[in-house]
Amino acid sequence: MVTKIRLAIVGVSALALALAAVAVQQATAPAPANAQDSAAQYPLLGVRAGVYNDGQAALWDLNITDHFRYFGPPARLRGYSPEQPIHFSHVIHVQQNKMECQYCHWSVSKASYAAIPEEETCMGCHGALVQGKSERGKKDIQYLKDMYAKNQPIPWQKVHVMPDYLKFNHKRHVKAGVTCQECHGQIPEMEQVERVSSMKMGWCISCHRQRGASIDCLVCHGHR
Amino acid sequence: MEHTNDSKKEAPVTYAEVNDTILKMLEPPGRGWFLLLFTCLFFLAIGASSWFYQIWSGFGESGKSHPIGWGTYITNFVFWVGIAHSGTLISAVLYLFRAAFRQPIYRLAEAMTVFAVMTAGLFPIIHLGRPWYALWLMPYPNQRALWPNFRSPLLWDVFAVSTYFTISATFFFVGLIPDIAAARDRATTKFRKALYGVTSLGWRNSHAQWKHYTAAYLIFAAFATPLVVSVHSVVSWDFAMSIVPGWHATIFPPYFVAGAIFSGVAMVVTLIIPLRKAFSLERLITPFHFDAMSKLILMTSGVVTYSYITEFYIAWFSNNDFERFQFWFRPFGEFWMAFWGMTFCNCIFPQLLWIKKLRTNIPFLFVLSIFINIGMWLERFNIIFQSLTREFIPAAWGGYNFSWIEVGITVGAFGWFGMWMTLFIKFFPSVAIVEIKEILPPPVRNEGHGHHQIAGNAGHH
Amino acid sequence: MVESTSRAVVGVFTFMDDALNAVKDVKAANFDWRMYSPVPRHEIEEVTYPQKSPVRLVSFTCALTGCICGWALAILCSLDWPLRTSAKNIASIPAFFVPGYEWTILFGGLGTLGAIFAFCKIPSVVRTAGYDPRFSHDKFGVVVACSGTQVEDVKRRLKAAGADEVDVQESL
Amino acid sequence: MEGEIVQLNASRKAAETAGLVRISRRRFLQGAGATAALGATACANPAEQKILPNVKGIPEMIPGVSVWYSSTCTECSAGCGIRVRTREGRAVKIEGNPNSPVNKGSLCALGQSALQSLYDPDRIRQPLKKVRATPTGPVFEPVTWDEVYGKLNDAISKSTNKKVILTGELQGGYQDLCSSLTGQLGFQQVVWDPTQPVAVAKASELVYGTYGVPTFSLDKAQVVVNFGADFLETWGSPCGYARQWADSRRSAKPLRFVHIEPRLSLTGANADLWLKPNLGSEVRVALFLIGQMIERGRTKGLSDDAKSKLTQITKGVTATEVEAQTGIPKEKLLLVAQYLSDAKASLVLAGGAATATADPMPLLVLANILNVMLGNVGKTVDIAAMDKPASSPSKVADLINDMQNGKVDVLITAGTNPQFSFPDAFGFEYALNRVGLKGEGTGKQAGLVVALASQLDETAQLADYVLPINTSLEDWGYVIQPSGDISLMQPSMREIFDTKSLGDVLLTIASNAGKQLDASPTFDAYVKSRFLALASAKGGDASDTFWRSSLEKGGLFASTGAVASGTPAISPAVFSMSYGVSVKPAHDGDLMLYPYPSVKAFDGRAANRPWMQELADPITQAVWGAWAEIHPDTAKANGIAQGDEVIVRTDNGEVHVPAYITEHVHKGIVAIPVGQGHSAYGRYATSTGQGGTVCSLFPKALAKDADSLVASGSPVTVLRGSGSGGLVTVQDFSSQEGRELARTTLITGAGAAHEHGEGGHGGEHHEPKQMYEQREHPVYQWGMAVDLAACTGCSACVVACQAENNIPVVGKKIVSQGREMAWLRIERYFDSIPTEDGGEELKVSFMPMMCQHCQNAPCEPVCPVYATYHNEEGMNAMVYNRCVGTRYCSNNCSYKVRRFNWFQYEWPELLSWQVNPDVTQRTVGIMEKCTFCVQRIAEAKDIAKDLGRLVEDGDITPACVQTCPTQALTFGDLKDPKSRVSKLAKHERAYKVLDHHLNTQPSVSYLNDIRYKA
Repeated sequence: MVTKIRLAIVGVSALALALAAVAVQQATAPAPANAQDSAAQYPLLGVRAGVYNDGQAALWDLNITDHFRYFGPPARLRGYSPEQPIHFSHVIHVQQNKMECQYCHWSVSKASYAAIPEEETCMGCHGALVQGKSERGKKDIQYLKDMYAKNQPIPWQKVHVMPDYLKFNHKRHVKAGVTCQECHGQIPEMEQVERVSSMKMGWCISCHRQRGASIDCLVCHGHR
Repeated sequence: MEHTNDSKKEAPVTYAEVNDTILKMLEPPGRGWFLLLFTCLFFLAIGASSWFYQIWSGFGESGKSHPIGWGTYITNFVFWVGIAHSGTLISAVLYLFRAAFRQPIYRLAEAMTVFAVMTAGLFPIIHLGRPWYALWLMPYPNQRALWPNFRSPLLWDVFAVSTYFTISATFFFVGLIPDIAAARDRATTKFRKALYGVTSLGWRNSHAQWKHYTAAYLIFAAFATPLVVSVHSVVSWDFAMSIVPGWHATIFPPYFVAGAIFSGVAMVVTLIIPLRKAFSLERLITPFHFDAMSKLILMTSGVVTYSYITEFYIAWFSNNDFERFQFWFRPFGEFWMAFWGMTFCNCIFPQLLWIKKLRTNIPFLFVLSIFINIGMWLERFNIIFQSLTREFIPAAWGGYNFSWIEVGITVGAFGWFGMWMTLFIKFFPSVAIVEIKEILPPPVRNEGHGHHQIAGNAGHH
Repeated sequence: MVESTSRAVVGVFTFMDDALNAVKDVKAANFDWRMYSPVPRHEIEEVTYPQKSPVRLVSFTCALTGCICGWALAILCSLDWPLRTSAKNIASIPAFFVPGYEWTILFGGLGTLGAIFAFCKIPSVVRTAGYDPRFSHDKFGVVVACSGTQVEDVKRRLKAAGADEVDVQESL
Repeated sequence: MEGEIVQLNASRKAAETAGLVRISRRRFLQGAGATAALGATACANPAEQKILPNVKGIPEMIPGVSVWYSSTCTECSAGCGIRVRTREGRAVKIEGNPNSPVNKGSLCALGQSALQSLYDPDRIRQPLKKVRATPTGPVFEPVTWDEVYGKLNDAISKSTNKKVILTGELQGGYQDLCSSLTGQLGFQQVVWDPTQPVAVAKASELVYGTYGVPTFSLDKAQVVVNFGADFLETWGSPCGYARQWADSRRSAKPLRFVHIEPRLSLTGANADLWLKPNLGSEVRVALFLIGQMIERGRTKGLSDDAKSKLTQITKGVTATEVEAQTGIPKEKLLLVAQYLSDAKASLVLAGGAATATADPMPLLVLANILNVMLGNVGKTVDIAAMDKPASSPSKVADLINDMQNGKVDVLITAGTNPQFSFPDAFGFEYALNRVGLKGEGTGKQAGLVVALASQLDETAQLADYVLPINTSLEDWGYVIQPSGDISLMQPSMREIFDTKSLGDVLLTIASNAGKQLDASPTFDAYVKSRFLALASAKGGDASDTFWRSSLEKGGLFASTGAVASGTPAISPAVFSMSYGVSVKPAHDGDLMLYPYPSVKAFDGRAANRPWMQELADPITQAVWGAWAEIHPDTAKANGIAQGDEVIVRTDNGEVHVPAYITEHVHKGIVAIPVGQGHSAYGRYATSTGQGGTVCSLFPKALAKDADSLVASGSPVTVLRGSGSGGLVTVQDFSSQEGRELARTTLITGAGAAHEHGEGGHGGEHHEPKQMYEQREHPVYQWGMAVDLAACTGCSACVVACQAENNIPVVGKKIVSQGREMAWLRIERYFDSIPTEDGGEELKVSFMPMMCQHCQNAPCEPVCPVYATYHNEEGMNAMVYNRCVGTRYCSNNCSYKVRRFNWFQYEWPELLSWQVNPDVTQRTVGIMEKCTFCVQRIAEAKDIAKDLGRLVEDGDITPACVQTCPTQALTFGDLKDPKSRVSKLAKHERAYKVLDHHLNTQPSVSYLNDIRYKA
């Protein structure tokens, strides 16, 4: 009995001392000159070992409020793929017809927003030339033409819905060489666009840390 | 020890008598008890609905404003934490000091501690602008990779109050185990048998159990004693660590601890007088105990008064305009009533305890204890509210919009606390059976030998 | 400790010194015994458990662990995402005193609780042989485990020590 | 609580997920798609959002990038150039146009609030026809434009009597069109604009020889003596004059400023010496000064004849006598005379409420004569560049007379609100209801009243038909400045509703009647052709490129800013005027009315703009509604306490307002700001709780010799009303308590000898020993400097901040609880400063107070969740979504600049369109504060990064800095020793508030105010 207790005491003490050693080492290590440098120091204890790469909460993540909030509205979740007013197929446009992303989403490199193209852009091809092969395609193109004639915008469903307090700048990411696929997934293979990344904070941060981008809060939470 | 002998005339003399007297309190409740319970529940309902309304409508339903960010809720928080202090003080500190008067009152004081911390702990959450994010104050791993700020006194509060609650609840429960076992062994109804059977954890009073138990109990007392001092010091740092004139003071930790003991003992008196009456505990809780508590009140009142005077002295001596203005403002400014109310209740009124007769005058003590409770509430209100109304920039001076929601939540807190107290006194022994038995001479055949042993052994070891 | 075929002899005492005498007696006779008392008393401990309780060691270890964990938590969390507040250091040693201090007590306290549970073997759902409700009231009890052949001997010893009554129970 | 933006009791979680309650900023709106988009917000899933792309590409429009349109502000007659920032087709902010020589990029509070006129939730959305009148107001129903045009055409063609168009002061294009209308259709134009200084213009005619308000150059004067002209707030060209004033005050030789007015106005608060004469006795001061100037030989500008006549008039005007008449000590009078005679260049101004009396001309004339004799004409007074107000109360009075007598068949009102701003005593409403009456007694109404208005104001409510016209931000136009510059107006967004340009309406009315006002078919074409025609005379060409570049610049700005010389021609009538005290109370102790326009409501046009209602009046610090400034003696005599409701009554009417008791009004007057107490005009204007308009107190009279109303000087009685008047002020304590927050440098003589005032510490740079290693800033360290010598307290920055940062307006009740949300406030302190002769003078300090971004910020370490922390650019960062709302930071903020969201505040529809998409809208329960406009910093850094360089000095201007009329605020990088802000931080007047007490190390430096020792 007593030996067991002694063993336990020795074990716990050893663990505590190890922790203490890490703490002392960390405390005495020079503080990073700026936040960017801290990426190298990370992770210390693998505290995020249980967080999946895409930042979706691990089971042991006790963030109850997040669970409530993010497992509530599906529009905030990975896998959200709303039905669009037009069955726009990126497979046909991008994969088969080899269109560049920025042909339609031209503002990604110019502005914080990655705009949905104007109907005028669609009409460039679909106005006179391409009228669709399938029944559904024909119907959709007719719908586009009708809306264009009525001077009305097409009510696209937003796939990547972000909260208001997050100000994401597409331009800076595109100019920094982040490809569209890194966040949006293999869009060219999608018949209907789906949110493939959780796009939660941990997901953003892990990439920022990896690339040595700023992790100053205001970079994302101050402004666009 | 002489006192013990004096009071022996009235006090129960055998183990069986002690057991019977105390367990009698657990007999099926009467109408009065139900009335009390429902009153508490009613108050609690008022508080709960007030809080829900506040969340639903917006935090503006409380009376805070710019620049008074803290008000009644933090006052209540500090008040209840203060109340919570005397329990552990009486059970742990007085235990270590072998104070003779602690045994009959400590269980109640401990219960009061645990329930008061449970009450106090609600207020930091109630006072949050977004209480649904209260969890963010906890250092738990999360996908955001964010931790709380360990430099913030509010985070220290999280540590201090949660530790205090855990340890005092544990201490309280450990103390209860043998008593529950005693109750279990006398229980008659099925429900009580089951309740005590489970909560006594199968305690059997065996010699090995007693050995480890008494050793652990002493260690608990040793842990709880620095904890008592630390918790209210940490609470006082919520204020002392800031730069607000009237808050930024090094005297705050001892001042707050003394105030906490002061208010806590007063609250014990407030609770124990009706209890003593209702359950006819006059034989257990005697004038001797009241006399001792009165002396404690008198002493802490002195410390608190001294602290008040020191605050004023330092404000003058520091030659700091802002401090001086603040301490001129408190007694002579717009809210002078709160200051003078506090001074009367905490400094002047308790001085009557110098009169020996009043120290054992139960009605007087009851009234005095109520006044002290009010006075200590006002003290916290003065510190928090008055300091915030007059800070550095005169253009940003302001006032308070006292609201009914705050009153409701404050009342609700008393309901919450009262509910637990009421339930407790009917379901668990609110006077420590084993410890009372301990101070009795054990039944021995060989009197001389036994008595000699008792004289040196009021406590363990 | 006691064979399954064994009996438990329970002596109920009114007087503490009688019970202690009985303990001394059965102890000397190398019986497996246990004493119940309504209160813990110094005199009982001297006879029944003169060694020191190991609870203190557990408490100390846990407290030390808590102290280190508290400091480590504060320091490591602060360094994990270093955010400046005011001009204070990222690892602000004076400020981290509080988590260190509180966790010392918290871990120490919980460790002590654990120690009580472990050493006192609670929570326990097993019926304890020889336990009598009176032992939490005002009586002292001495339970002696013995084989069937020894029952009479034990009964005699307990009675001799001054037991009010002596029961024999089937097994422990 | 109608009329207030109150908390929305919706689920806050839903609110936070943005999209349910809010109009999403991320939706790409097209003007045409706007209404459709609004309909689409009601999704079942709170997190679902829609994206509405443009139908057609707009070349200049990139989603997420601001497009700026230059235009001209039409809020007052100054004609400041503006730039309107639009995002995705919505106007979101108005700023001053740096190209405009009038305001040089700055803009006052009123000008910025024009955005809330565009997004007025109570705007008229389609043409309306009055169907019946009810006791609670008339009932209108929508009709078509054609129906109203038809009715109007009918009425015009059938009209046998007068046809009148009653307009406000119309700017360039509209006025020219209106003139054509009157010429071709036989309309008579009557102009009514209560803000026009018509008496000043008249006095110019008498002394300078031309009708009009001259242009003044304060920066060229050494001494300015001002009789009540509030040139720093509402009078003349406030932005321009404030800039001139501040430029001089900051220079090596600051101008000395003496203000003479019975009430402490904002302008008076900025004076070195404020003298408080009896109302109506100012003329005696002016006369005394003329006598003194003659005595001291300062008569160079006068002819001998004029000089001798003036000598005659001033004979016997002694200091003692004037002291008795005016109540101003004779030492002070002599001091002012001394200042004037010593100055090489000076300026004497008169105007404002002090000259709105029954006999304003003598004072105005004498002020002009002082300018003439001191040789200021051609130096500080430009009589070649005149602003010629067309407003004419006498013509309005005639019109009322004509209408009453049934002589008017058709009345069109446009851009004016006489029912509110013309004295009730004249009976405008009664008269208007008799338009078209064919003789007495028939009761048959054949006439037609059409109101062209954007808001359903009091006048529009009287009309038979209301035609909604565009606000200035949706409209074309041009404004011709007195200097000859032409400022252009262009729409910054498409019409939100079925509204039309006033110009187009006039063109259509004419074409329906078979006339052609202009060759251009539409108003935009008209503006273009007119502008090119006018520009060609000034060296412009007629090319499209020139037109486009002018539009981009905001107009054609060619003036040099030099003061043209002019020869005054003093009319002989001047010498036969009576220069006695113009108005006098009948008995000693009687009270006189003193109405004045405030920076908050102006003449009443800003009353339905929540920003302006919630803006704290710089002097009284009151919000929402008006008040009556009463001297403590008056209050005592009538048993009135601060905030009590008082009834101010004249023979003509009464108003119910809260009392504001202050020593800073003359004992004999009751000062009330005009512009509040609307009975119509919108939810905010009508909910201030004031009973009655100030104009209802005016007598039915016109001023002697001048075509102006009698506003000031009417005898009034003040009674205590019942209960509380609902006075809400945001600052209840006016003394600094000797805490040296706003500091002053006292100077003597001509600015040579500097002497530190009460501040004392100005220029002292103490470097206290730091306990902690100070933070290093790798690239930038943002900081700000506030020059108190330049700050006039005009509060333009407050509104700019409110507009830029989506700061909610919370309403009167919530402000009364001390929960206003403004991140930037103007603290106002009343202190005293010593005078040369050992006495004391009032010193009013204005101190813009925003987050100081302290390096040792007390707020940061106390936050348990890092919602506020210090970032690498030296900023005190606030992360809204991390905040749990402990409010500890606010408690610990020594400057009290943090604001808590006590409720969920939402803008009602349409006002919600003004939100800045770059700034997070805060939800309930979180703290917010000044961010140094972090979104602008980010934008500048973003642009700089694209250009491959670092941010340079001047790239970033936070909203407050950008709009400040006096450039009192400077922002920049403190790490760059060459930046303006670094230099100012090391200025000898620089200090940091409370730093020497608390070592908070703010990033904001203040520069001592400068005052001449009187």
